[in-house]
Amino acid sequence: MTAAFELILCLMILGTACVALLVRDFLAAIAFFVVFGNLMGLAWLALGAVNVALAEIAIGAGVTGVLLILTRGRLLALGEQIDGNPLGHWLNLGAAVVCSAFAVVLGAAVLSIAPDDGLAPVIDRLMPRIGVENPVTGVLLAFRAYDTLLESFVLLGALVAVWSLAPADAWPRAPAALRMTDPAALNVAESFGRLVLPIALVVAAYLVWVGSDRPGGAFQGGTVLAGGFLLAAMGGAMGLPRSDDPAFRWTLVAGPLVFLAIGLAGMALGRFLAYPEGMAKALIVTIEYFLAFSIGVTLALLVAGPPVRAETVP
Amino acid sequence: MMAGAPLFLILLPLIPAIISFSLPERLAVWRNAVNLLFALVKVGIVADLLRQVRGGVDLEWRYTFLPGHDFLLRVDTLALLFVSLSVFLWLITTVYAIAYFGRGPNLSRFFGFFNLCVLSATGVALSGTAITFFLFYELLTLATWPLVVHNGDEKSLRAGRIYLAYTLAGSAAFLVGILWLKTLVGSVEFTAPPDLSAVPPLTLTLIFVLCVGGLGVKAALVPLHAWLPAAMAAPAPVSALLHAVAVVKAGAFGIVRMIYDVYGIGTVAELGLGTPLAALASVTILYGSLRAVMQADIKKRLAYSTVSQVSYILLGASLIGPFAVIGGLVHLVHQGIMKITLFMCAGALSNRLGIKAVADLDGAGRLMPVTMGAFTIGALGMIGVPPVAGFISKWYLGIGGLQSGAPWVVAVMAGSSLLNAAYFLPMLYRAWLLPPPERAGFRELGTSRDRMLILPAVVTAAAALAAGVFASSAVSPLTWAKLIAERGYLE
Amino acid sequence: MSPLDLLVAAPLAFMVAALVLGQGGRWLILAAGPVMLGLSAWLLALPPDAAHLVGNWDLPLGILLRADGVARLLVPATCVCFVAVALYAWPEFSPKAGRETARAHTFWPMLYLMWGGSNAGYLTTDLFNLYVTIEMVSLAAVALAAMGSLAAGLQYFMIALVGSLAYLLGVALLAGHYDTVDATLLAVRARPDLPTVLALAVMTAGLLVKAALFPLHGWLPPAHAAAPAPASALLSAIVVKLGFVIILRLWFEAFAEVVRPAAIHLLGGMGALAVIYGSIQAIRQERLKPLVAYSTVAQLGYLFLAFPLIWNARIPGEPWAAVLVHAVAHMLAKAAMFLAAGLMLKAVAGDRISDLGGLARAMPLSVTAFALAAISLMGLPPSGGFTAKFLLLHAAIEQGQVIYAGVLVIGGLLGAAYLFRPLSVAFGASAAPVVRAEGALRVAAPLTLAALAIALGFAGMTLIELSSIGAPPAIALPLAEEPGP
Amino acid sequence: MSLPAALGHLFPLTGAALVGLGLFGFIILRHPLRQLLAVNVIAAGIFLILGGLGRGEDVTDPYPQALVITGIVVSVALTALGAAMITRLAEDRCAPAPTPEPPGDRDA
Repeated sequence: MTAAFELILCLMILGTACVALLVRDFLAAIAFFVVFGNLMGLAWLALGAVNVALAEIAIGAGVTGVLLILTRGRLLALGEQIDGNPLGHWLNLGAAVVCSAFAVVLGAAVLSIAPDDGLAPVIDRLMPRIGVENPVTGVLLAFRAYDTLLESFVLLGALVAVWSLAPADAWPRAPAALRMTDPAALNVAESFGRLVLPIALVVAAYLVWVGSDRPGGAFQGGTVLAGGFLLAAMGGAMGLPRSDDPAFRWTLVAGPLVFLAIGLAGMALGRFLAYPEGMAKALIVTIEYFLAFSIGVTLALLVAGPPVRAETVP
Repeated sequence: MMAGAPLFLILLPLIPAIISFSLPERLAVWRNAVNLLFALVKVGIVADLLRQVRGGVDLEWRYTFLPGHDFLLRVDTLALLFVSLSVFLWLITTVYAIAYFGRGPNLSRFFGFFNLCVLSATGVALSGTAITFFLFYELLTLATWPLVVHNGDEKSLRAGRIYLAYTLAGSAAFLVGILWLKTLVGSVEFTAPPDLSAVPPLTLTLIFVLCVGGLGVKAALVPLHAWLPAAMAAPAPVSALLHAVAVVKAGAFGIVRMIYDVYGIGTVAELGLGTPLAALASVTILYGSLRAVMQADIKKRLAYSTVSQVSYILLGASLIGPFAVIGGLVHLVHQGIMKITLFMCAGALSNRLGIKAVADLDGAGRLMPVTMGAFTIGALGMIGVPPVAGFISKWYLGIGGLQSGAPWVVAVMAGSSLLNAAYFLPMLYRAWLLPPPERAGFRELGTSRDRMLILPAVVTAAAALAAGVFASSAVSPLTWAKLIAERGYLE
Repeated sequence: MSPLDLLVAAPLAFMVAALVLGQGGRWLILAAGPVMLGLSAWLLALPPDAAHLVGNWDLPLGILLRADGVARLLVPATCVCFVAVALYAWPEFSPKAGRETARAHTFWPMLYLMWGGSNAGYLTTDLFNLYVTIEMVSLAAVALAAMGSLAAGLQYFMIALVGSLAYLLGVALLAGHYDTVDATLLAVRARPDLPTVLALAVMTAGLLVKAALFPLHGWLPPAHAAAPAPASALLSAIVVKLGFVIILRLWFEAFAEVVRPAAIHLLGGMGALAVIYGSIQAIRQERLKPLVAYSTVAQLGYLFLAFPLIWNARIPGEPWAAVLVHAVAHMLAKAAMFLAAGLMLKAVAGDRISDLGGLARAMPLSVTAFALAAISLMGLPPSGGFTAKFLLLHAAIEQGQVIYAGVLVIGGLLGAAYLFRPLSVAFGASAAPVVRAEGALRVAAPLTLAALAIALGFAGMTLIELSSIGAPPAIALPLAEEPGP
Repeated sequence: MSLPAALGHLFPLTGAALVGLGLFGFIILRHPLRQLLAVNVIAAGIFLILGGLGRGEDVTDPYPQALVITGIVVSVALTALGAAMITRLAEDRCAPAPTPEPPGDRDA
């Protein structure tokens, strides 16, 4: 990859971000935001961070994009205006000056830090002890597994928080159906959804499996799974679960729970979240599978939103 | 007795307080019994302590509550003067309050806080360091506030607000003063006065102003006195308490401690702080009396009288001479006994006859001769008529003024006595010499509750008389004040 | 085995259990209470240097957990608050008429998430790990705030989001600069250069928003006033403290060598303004819960006002202890006050202060809890609040910091002005009929919390000793009179 | 892969610009959903700084990469919560619930 390519990529990232923020029509804004996310993915590829690229494209662009589109649809149906406000107000000018100044200072700070591979040598030395090859997975699930454990609870907590918004009389119904209303579109989506879900399952499983040695992992796999679920739900191939369905609740908590249990088991053998010699890889893969599945379901449900009163809400 | 005795003495009222708070109103008999019992027990303990301390026993209890800040309780002669006044008058007031309220609302709460006041007042008396004193001084504010607002009407609530505004601001100033002093000279203990020689005089003066100003709020020094007349909205037993013992005395007591046990007579004289304070006290004495003359309401009149009388103590303390000190200290007790008599009588008058204003007093002596008899003794004492206790105080103060080279004090005494006469004598005249309005079938001592209501005033009036007549006996307040002066201040 | 992990793992396990159990989730507090109190006691009993690496992975890569004085004071206090609030919340967040409701179900997992998150935050030294814990706490806090007013909740959410990102930006700069985000390592490595100073500035700004320091407090009163009483209690008592603790760690441990006096006085000045502004706003409120909420704005000011006092102190240990004691006392007292206010408002017809007439007679225990909490908040003796303000005032006078000393004194008086107002009305007589709404268990919660806030006033020496455990070197050793490089 | 020295900072600098841009958007935009989008831009900028500064001569430091992945997941979780709140608020605003939710703690 050449320097010129990187330069153009960065300019495009900035350009799409600009448009996504400032364009009047919100649908266009979302479209540019998705493009922006994909360009960010390219940037991560250029940085040699394939793991992040996968996560950025799947989550940053994909899931967030779907979420924004869905929310826009719901808001429009409720008669809410989401268009941007006109530029040119003198306050905006002031904001522009302040933000540019901040960006300049930040840029100066960034410039004074020399990019280097930092802890990469340290991590390289440690990798043999856990038996996996992908250093990012190593960091996520071994060296800083504690972060990841807490983060899986953040995700779970976010879903609970979304549920807490349910109207008093809507609990414990399912979230608003994602089925498309246009019959023709529904037809396409239905067959597409039926096709996509199994593929998504396979891809997710594969991503998690390779994740231990090559780029991939629980988050990327989980996101693919979530995408599959969402498409299937849009096509009407599957309904959304009621929030008091016990099996569904177990699905949600399985990942964090297994992670926590393995962490506590490590404590019995010595230290919280310590993996016994030789079992590290097996445990990491186990955690990743459960985590990927729970993340997939959680992300899909997060996008779907809180339970609603009646089935007819857009 | 063990070293924990001071702590025990202070914490003792917690028991009746907790019992009072938790007993429902319908168990009033039990509550009253518990309160009386503990008040009696306390009198007994203090009597024993008096005997021991007279024999030269020193009791102290120390606990480091923060680094460099000791919580110190000490029983010394000055402390015991205040403590014995408190416990004696508390017993009296308890009896009176039981009779006064009968079966009114919120009495469990009242007696609960009442006991917390005893706790704080005893703590104020026994404090051995400035910071310990502050702790109890502040607690006293908190414990008296619910008593001030006891009636719950708009007037009481307003009085409560004014009371808090004044006293909390005052204690904040005091706290700043003692902390400032502490950072300069280390721990401020009353028994071991700090070495102030290294501190610049201006700083010392400022700290003195902060502390005395802060304490002066509770002692109702002009111009910090306005809360006291406002607090008249409280029921009579509370007024009796605020005015005779707990609050105003805590302030005066604190100032005495500042002058004699923190700064020391020498430093106060060196800094030239005695004379301004004496002048301020004199202004307060005259101003309070003048305002009292103008009041039509009995309790208001008594309140301004308190403003005036408390400053006698400060005058005595700030003059710095043996007779003046003795006069000031003994007035701490005398004023308490006399003023509580007056308030209890005023309460009885309003409770039994609905008399609130001076103009309504006509013929009250014929209707309630016993009450008015006690009132008369108290009033004569305040004016300084021998042989009532007030005369002794004024006598010593006057001579003290001459001794300390401040002959104007005699003029202040005389002026104040004239004014005292000007506001008390018309009341006595109306009560005894004018005919009463028709009040058919009224009997002063009709029920046992009536007798309970009037008995306390009779006892304190008798005590005021006795303190004057037997001033030279071994157990009189005067003898004790002389002992304090000998042991502490006149070496 | 170590309580350092279990204090985080246990609430998360309870969160999962509460989520799965649904209707029965509220029963879990009966198990969680004893377990967490036991773990807190264990934490207190640990040897002074107790610390360990999660999973045995060494710094700079791994994550260090540590039982320092801050954790030893705040974790148990947090635990007591959570237990009391949970017991109080029990009837409110129960199934209605046999049916599970969204609130009754989600409240309990959110409570445990917040519990685990705040414990994790107090125990870790890793700045990125702190970011995750901040998000755990914020997430739960937003959900709880939204239970009262969705609009206030959304406003809070947006502010909290930007605050988190500002913090994350700082972490990103530090990670790139020093290849570690561990506070103990940064304490050794940090240099006063542009990226470090900028990182500290944006992190502090982000955390100040979360800690609601004036003038970044705007989101707090509406959110805290509108939420249900148990939620308000948690928001005011727990949530804002985490931001403060992290700032404390950054300024006195990780970047003690970077911080300059001007900056520390800026923070102290903002704290002083917060005390005055919050108090005046509280005085102006006509309704009870906004009054209590503005009181939080004022009380948080003291925490930051203390910064210059710690910085300049001859014996920094004392103001350091003071600020921690204040945090703990405010935690207990403010939770007690919100819970008591909840009971009082439930009993009367309205939400205005003037509606409270005669409550001292109708609900003596609730009013007592409110009054005891008020004593600590005003800083009157004997109480934890007094101990804290006393030590701070002492430090301010010792250092000749007249302005800070003045604010401490005036703040206390203003506190009395706004807190005695509802009390005064409650002690007044009222013709309005009063519903008796004191359940023994429910009123026990605020009463216990308030009593503990008072009891702290008797444990000054113990608290100071606790707070000095593992204190940053800048605190443990007296600094020079003139701070500087 | 060897880069001209000035270009070594390219991605982190882009990140810094994105942070400024996102912040500007957050300030000027009125609708919370658009603000949410701006927040996502800021987050992306921060991640780019974090990751870009870990770019070494031949490998990119996996440590910031892992932090970024954690950050991305936290960010999407929060975005979803924000979107849900915005939707619910709009619902309440345009069609008040048939049984209005009792305020605060008086629903027992």
